[in-house]
Amino acid sequence: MIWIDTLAQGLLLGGLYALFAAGLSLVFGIMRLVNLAHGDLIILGAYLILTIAHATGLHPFVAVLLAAPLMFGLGWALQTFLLNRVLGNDILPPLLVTFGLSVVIQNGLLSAFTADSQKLTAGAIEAQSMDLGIVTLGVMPVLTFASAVAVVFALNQLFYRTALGRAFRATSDDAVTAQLMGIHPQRVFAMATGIAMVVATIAALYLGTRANFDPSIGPARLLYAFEAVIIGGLGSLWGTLAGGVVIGLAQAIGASVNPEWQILSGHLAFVLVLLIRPRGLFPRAND
Amino acid sequence: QTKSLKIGYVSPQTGPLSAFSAADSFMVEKFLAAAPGLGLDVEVIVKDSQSNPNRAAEVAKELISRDEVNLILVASTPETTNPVCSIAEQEEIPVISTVAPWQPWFIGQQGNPGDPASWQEFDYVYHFFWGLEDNISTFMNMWNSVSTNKQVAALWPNDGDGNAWASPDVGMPPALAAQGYALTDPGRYQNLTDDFSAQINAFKQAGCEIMTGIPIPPDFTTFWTQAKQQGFNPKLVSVAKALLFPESVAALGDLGHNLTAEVWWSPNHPFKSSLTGESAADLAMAFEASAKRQWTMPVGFVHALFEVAADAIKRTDDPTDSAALAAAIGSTNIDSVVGKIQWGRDNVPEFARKNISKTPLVGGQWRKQADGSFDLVIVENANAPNIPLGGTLETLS
Amino acid sequence: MPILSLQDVSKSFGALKVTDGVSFDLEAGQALGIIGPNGAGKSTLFNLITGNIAPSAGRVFLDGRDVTRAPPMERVRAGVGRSFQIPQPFGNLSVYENLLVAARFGGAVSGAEAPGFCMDILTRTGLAAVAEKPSGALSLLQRKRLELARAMATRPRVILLDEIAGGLTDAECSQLVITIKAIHAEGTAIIWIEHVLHALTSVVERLMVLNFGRMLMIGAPDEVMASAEVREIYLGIEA
Amino acid sequence: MNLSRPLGLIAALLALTTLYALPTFAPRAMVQDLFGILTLLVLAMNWNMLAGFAGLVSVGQQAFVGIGAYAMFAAVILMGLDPLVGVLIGGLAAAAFAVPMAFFAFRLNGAYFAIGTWVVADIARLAISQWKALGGGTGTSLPKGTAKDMAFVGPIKEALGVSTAAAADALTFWLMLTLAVAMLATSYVFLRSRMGLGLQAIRDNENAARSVGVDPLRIKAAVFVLAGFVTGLCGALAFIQITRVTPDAAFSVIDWTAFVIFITVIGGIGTLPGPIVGVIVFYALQRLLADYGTVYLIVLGCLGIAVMLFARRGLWGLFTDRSGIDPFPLTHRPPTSLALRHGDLK
Amino acid sequence: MSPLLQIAGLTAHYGDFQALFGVDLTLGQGETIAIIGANGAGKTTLMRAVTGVARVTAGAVTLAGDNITRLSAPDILVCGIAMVPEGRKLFASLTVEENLLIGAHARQGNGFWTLERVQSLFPILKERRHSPGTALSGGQQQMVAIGRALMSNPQVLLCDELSLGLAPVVIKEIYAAFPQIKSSGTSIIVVEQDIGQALRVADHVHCMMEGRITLSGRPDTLSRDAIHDAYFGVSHA
Ligand SMILES: Nc1ncnc2c1ncn2[C@@H]1O[C@H](COP(=O)(O)OP(=O)(O)OP(=O)(O)O)[C@@H](O)[C@H]1O
Ligand SMILES: Nc1ncnc2c1ncn2[C@@H]1O[C@H](COP(=O)(O)OP(=O)(O)OP(=O)(O)O)[C@@H](O)[C@H]1O
Ligand SMILES: [Mg+2]
Ligand SMILES: [Mg+2]
Repeated sequence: MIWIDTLAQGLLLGGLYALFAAGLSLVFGIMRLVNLAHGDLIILGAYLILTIAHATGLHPFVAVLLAAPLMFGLGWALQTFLLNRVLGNDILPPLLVTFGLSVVIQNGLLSAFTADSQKLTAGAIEAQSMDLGIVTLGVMPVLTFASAVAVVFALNQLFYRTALGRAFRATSDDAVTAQLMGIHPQRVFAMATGIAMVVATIAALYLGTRANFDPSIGPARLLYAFEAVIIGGLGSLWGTLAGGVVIGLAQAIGASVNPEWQILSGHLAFVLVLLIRPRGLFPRAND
Repeated sequence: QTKSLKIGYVSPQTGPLSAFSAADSFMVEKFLAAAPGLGLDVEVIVKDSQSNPNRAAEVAKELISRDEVNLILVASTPETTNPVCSIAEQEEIPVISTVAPWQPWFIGQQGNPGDPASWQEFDYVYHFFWGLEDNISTFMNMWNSVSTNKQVAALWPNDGDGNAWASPDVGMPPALAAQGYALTDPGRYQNLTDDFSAQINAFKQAGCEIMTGIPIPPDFTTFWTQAKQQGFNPKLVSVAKALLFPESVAALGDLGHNLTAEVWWSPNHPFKSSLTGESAADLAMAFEASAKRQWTMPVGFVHALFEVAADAIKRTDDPTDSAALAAAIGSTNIDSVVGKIQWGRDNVPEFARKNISKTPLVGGQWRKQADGSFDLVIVENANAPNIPLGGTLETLS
Repeated sequence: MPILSLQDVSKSFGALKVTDGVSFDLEAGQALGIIGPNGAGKSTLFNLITGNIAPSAGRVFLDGRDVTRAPPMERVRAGVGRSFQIPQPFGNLSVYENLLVAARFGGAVSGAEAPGFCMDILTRTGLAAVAEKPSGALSLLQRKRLELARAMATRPRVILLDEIAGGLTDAECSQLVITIKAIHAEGTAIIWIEHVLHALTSVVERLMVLNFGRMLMIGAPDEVMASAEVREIYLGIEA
Repeated sequence: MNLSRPLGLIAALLALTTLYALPTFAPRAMVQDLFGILTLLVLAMNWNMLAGFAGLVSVGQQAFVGIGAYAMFAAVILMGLDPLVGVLIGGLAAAAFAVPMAFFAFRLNGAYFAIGTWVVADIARLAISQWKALGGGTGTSLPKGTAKDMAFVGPIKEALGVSTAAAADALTFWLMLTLAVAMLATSYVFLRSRMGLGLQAIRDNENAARSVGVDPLRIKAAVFVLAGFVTGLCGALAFIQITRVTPDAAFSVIDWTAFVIFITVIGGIGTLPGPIVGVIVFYALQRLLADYGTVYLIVLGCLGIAVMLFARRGLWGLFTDRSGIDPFPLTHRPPTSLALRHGDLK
Repeated sequence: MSPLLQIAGLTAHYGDFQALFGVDLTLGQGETIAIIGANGAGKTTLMRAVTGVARVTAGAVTLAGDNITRLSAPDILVCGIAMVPEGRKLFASLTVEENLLIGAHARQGNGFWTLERVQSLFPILKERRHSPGTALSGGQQQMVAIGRALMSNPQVLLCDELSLGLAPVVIKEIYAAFPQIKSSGTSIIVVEQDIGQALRVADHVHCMMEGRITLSGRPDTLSRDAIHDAYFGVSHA
């Protein structure tokens, strides 16, 4: 029954990757922005939660509620003052600016917090597990996966049930025509990045409780997150979740053959999916 | 008459390895303060490897050709020491190196690590630290003192340290086999892996009661929380590298209690500095006062680097003569704050004897204090009985 | 054997059928005019012939060879040159360089001959004076001329011209007609989409009317123009 | 105007001669510094060809550096060949790897292409990490004395009267300088060739380019494989100097791609001299600020951002726009413009 | 009384390329005017310049006395100018109903046009309200585009080539809605290549060529030949 366990763990891992990727997917889907600083922004979120938790003595799960609005503001400001100026047909300027941002955030955090490993401590829940008979699953990984599903569900509701979501989709379809509807694309983008940062804060919570983090660790999972977004298909949030799960499963299966194959398997799954479907699993019809 | 020369010092002051370098500036100042008394007119040029091996090689080249240093000191992890030593050996500049187990240092610098026949000695680079065999025997001494089923779980990454530990020739597998331990080694994983379920499954299948490995701190945290979640509860966990620094252990919270680790230096080590006469405890206290943080193991070794340097320079007539200085380093025999340092002793295999001097290693256990901080208690000293025990080994369950 | 032959070619964009079962043959050296209201699918038909878009059904033959799946560059080298209705110059390149690209790649003109060859075309199309100007800075009329010139530079055996006369003055239009007649006289087959009927009819031997992607009529210009149906559809004015 | 070109040519030749003569009179530190600069320059020129001229924004250049380096190490350690032969093998190995990489990545566009190349490079890193004969994840060093035994080192040592290490420095420096000059000259010639013209047409309008007979895929693939080859050569040569290789160091996206992108963009993407300007700025900054650790990187990050915000075509673009001087014109002038003027006179 | 919309000396560029050369135009309250002209004459550019989508390089646009030349496109919509863009430009990932609702995105306060009124103007839009906007036929899409523009309750409605690619019956059906739109108080500018249609709906016709207005007049006063000349830029041979 080991393989069931392998699949279950891979699935849960996919949840973590999807959580990393959800914010990226949102921003990528709406404005074709490849945010190379996403990983570092997640780490920034983790430090923010840590600082709040230390200062107030709050549990990280509570501290995240205070961190989220701050991160929203940061995302909004970033988009308004920086990223909006470089959006366009050319993918290079945003790529460069976000990479520059990544370097700045990493080194800024390094000067502020040193390179010491940090971790968010959530208490006893970290080691708790649920015995489901065939498999034993950690409470935190299950919570992570559930949060990923919840985030994707919530974002989907936002996308398909609200006026803001309508504006998101319209702007993403055709920003010029959206202006003719009285939509300010730049404001819409700022909202989107703000929301993406809230999602990043949630990702930070789970990353920070799962393993140690330090200022340099952000980019490590960025590639997996991008893979999840691309496998899922541009603009499809459920696709991103599926993409995360594909990577997670591939890694888990690869690892069960030999840990040497773990990360390689994730990459190979990505290449395989794109060879068969160059636009991902669930591409939008009109791209 | 005073001898004047330039010394380069390379260490990872920024980046992920920077925790190793917390004592750097403190020790450099100490050395510079002591130098005039020893008749030395030295300049120390400090270079940051940024935790990046390419950058380490670059700064080594800079030290040699721009700053024209006469001696290079280098510390902390094979990622820093090896590029610097490789270049210095090519350039024929003497190096004193430390804080990397000797196998990844020596074998890792060989062209073909897999072919012992091809290994060559070095003429200019000298390293002092302990080796895998010390770490292994320290760990096994701890394990032997507890009754277990002798099933050992191993978590070894695909990096310099992990490959050395896993080596069927010089690593842990033959030592385990010799003492009747059975090993479960699922294979080399990449650093910064997010999921260890495959390994945990294998360990559970084999019913391992002992867990060992040499992961980096974030990976151990991921592994150990997952192990707890998935019901893998070994009696003893002896992990190298990941548990060096109190911060990494503190990050584990309750899960950090009673984990065991190798201890290369502590304030309780009964050694004194040959440079300043301070005891290990004095040095640790001085560091804690100046840096406002808990002592760490590299503190003693960074200090010892300068002890060896000062001693070798003193014994060289013309320290700007590379070959003479290298020879003086090779004939070092001092009692330093990390123990005896002397190259060419028979506690190192023939092929590496010239370039390696071993320092003592003992075993320690992290104990969570009432205030949430962690203390490292020495619980095993069979290889170095002169280092006093601070308590007895406790099992996890 | 016809130089170009379409067999029952159709194209849909989603639910919209833009080209609907078009078939015709073009003999070497022949000139065919295409008219039809906006959105009738005229430009789309060109894209299907040149391979810029793939048909949903049907086949395209060049010299009897099935090129339905061949990419545009292969068809250019096989002798199909085209202009774009909305001019698509290589904006950062000069007018001369625009032609050079076409001559060297599409026309397989050698490096030594290319300069003279291109200048000759520029002179014939009245662009010699702006040869060194970046093509992005041209006026609309000049851009349209560049479209024609660039298509000529690929040394086509069939040249497809998409509304290159729109907005010309009388004199300019006559000049254009002379140029096109000259191309025709050299034995190049022509398909010309144009709203300026008198210009068109002075060149072509046959006229095709497209409406809603369907071929409404094909025949001698006089016959076609005489049809009341065509007049209504084409000008939208009940005659 | 008529004088400035030959004068420029003379100045360039003079500079080049000085550069080649450098190891005979300059201190080693300078030779090594210049080696580092030239390494980055070659990498930047290659990336500029891809991203600036062919529109291929690759984030996977470290794959070629790493494969070039590892192939060189394999040639030296496993086959006992001369490192210089190893460098050539490194280039060829990288070019060979570029073919399947292109096959995969060319199916992707824009951002997908960028991420796709990055993933492929990471696959190469992970695969090389499994190559036990070259140390796996531990990496390996060039055997002692490799530099000494390298072809030409002996004669150079004799001729210049310097140490073995300095002679090896001089040799690798000359090779890297030659690679850089060759790359610059080839880029110039290539961009002015038929293929280069096609490339610029593709960059302006791919659809129209196809319609005049340009095959974008073929030209781009040619550029990609060629850039892979030169990047591989450069990586192999660079690692002769570094002497030690690990998968993480050889396939470092930061060292071999990210900084290179910064350099190109700061200097001026899509311009021939851009990488040269960029590498000078980068190097100056590094010298000035390297000892400040984090500050240096923060400044570099901010500079990259600022260039993107305020000078899209980099410092060189800014210069040509302001001054109107462009010593490396890529334009083809019509032949008869002179003749026409003659005609006018008549 | 000053006109509702006044365009004076409007010039627009795409990069180096000048597309409009000092266009003057007025639209009175409740009036409908038509702009005709050949492909590439600059009709769409004029519409885009008025709505703030294209960059205006000189000249002024005033709406009810307010200068709106430099306002952003969304702000111009809020001022009361809505556009039915050339080619419909429906949002592909929005349903028919969402496409209509997004038209009211920036709407402040109430007005005549509501979702119900638009749906009763074009009943098919209610029937197909859950389909993706782009799954409709061309004519139906055009109805969505018109409805979407009306949802902002504009003072001025700009319609760019409503008849493009549509069958005559469908065109008739669409123009049949015009009286009701006019009666809601909206003034209209239609851009048409279908001259007959333009002449039928407009109070005033302007002919454009090469970025300039070359002919203006009431439909009944313009001769077919004059239009033809202006339209094609050549006289009958
Ligand atoms: N890529 C495309 N996707 C969707 N629809 C398209 C596409 N290209 C063209 N169409 C549609 O196909 C129809 C025919 O277009 P086409 O450009 O062929 O017409 P045309 O006869 O050339 O018109 P015009 O006289 O305006 O140039 C139009 O309704 C147009 O909107
Ligand atoms: N985005 C653009 N960039 C450059 N030139 C453009 C752009 N859009 C339009 N043009 C040019 O501006 C001129 C006017 O175009 P416009 O679309 O306004 O014409 P139009 O009268 O609406 O034509 P049509 O009947 O084809 O819709 C044309 O020459 C066109 O090629
Ligand atoms: Mg057309
Ligand atoms: Mg138009």
